[in-house]
Amino acid sequence: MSDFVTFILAIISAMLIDNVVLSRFYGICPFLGVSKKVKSSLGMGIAVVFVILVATCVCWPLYTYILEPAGIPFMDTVAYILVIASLVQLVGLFIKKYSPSLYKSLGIYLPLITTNCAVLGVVQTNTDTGLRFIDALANGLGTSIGFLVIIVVFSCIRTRLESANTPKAFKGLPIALITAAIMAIALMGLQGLFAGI
Amino acid sequence: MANTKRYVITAITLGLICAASGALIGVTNAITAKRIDQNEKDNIQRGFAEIYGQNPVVSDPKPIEGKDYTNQVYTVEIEGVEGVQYAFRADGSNMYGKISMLVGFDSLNQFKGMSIIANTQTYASTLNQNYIDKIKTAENKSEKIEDVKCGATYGATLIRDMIHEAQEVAKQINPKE
Amino acid sequence: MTQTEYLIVAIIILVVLAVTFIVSFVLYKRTPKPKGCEDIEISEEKCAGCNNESCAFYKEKDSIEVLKNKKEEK
Amino acid sequence: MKREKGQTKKNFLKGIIQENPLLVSILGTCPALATTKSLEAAIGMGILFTIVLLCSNVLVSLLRKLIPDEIRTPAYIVIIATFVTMVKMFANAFLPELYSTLGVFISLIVVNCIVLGRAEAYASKNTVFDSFIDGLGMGVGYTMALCIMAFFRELIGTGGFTFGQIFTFIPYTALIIPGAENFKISVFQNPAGAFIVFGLILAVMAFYKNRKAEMKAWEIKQAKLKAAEDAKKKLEAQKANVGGQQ
Repeated sequence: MSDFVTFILAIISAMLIDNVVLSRFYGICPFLGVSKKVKSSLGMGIAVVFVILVATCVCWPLYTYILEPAGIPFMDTVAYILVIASLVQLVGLFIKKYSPSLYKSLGIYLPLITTNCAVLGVVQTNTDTGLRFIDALANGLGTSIGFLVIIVVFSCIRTRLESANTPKAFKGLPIALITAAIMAIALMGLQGLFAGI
Repeated sequence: MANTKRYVITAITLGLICAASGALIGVTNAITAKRIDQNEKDNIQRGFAEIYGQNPVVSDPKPIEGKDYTNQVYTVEIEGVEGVQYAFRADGSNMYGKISMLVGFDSLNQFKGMSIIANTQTYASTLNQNYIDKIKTAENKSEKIEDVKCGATYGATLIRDMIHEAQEVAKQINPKE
Repeated sequence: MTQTEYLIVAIIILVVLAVTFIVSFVLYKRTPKPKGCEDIEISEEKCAGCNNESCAFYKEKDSIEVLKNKKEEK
Repeated sequence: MKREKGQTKKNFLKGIIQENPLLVSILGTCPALATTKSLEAAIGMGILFTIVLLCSNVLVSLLRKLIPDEIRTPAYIVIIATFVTMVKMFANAFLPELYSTLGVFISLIVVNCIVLGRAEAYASKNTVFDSFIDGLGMGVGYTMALCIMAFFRELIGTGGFTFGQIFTFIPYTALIIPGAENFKISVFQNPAGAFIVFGLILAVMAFYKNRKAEMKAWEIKQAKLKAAEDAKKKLEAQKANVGGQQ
């Protein structure tokens, strides 16, 4: 099978079958916290896609070509969190200075991305599981797009849940979590999608 | 002037914090490194016991070069069994993660068993349930190895390829015919 | 390169990363907000439901409470 | 400074009940959903988390006068990352089963909102002892919340509990309710089950909170009614009095 096909398959499986939020549990905090309005969830999702992609491109070479030959692979978590945090600050700085319109829509979510498990989780698993660079990139791309899709879909459902007639105790987060469970069950049905290939 | 002093103090504090973190991590590494190595060795020993039944006498590994997956060879001797048996260490990775395993053969180069040392595949549990466990419990193991359709096909294919390669290497090292 | 040289390079890179982070953090904080965005942090709908104390805007959460109370009074 | 009596106890209990990080503030949800497949893994995660939280709280409050306000967050992140790396290495060396079960979630303690949040909101302003107690309370509260979730997930998902698989120093024991294996619902071991259990726990908490509020409102209403009745009686009595006089 050509590399291109595996790349696409890896993206799809990271995006849907093994969804970052619903089966790997990264980034639940923003998934629950920032999904009340479709617009804000879209902003958060796009910011996460960008940061994950760049962080993958920086962290993988950093680990493979520098930390590992130097004999200090255990410094990975420290290095990654420094990379991610400075990346977030630099992007924020750039947006704040040159693009007020972007700042208006993304500005509030940028500082939250540092403490978003999805970014560190993806970068860490990329090197923990010994992926090649192209696979790491596919994993990052698939994961982040999966996050974007799920958080937008979820926020659409949540806006409708607001007006739905739910029991009083379930109002707000509990019913949202049950909804997420049903979504997770739906995605479980996709497991083994590529079993025949 | 007061500003400069403040900056210097800030820089020194931060430098100290970084140095202290580095030192702490270094010390922890010195304490734990030996133990982690020992854990790894125990793991491999356990793997051999799993393949060959009782606790076998295993030689130190010798490196193998020029192969895709297979990278180390062990000679295994068991009390009461004639002939030298060979076992191989193989590491491979695909787009879902990496697999390290031991592949064991008996003295006639027949596939004896395998033991997974590390499996970081995303679908590790599916792979374990539907492929590895089936091989371990099957009567005719080599037939089960070929049956890779299990819901985690990529991982299963990787394991199959690793076993095939190890088989070839075993035939080269221990020619019987 | 020998391992020691690699180690030195790695440490230098780590220090550079730390410095980048700190400098960019301070710069981000010092850059004034662009025009028209002065009050984006204190919006009720965006932050409600998130109790993240480590969020850079958390300190301004109190002002959300103030806003809410004012609305209720009206 | 004089301390109020019972303040330490209050400080400790606050993290467990009133401000429980997982169940009340809804923070640190990622490991809460991912590591609660079995009770043992949940306890292990809780212990590692508590260690990191305690160490970072103590160190941050020790350094609170040295670290300038402006660069607080970067310094805290470096401190927390250091402790997480140390805990990770110790876990790898001495509890390898726990290390491989939790996997990447040990590293993810770095970005856990609770640790950074407590450092920012509490430890940077309070004494070392107070921060220690606060960290202990929060850690224990988080561990307890994890255990509650894992209790239901393992009980319903497998029909009982197994110990000794992760903490290998205790003997392997499987406490399976006889006959329960025919009635186990394995979806509770899957990701979906985690969401369901967490949602139901939150719903139960909201139910009790609502009921408490309703009871309070009812009491107030009763008190008001009673007051109104009293006033009415008084008025009638006055009227009667006035009538009698006439």
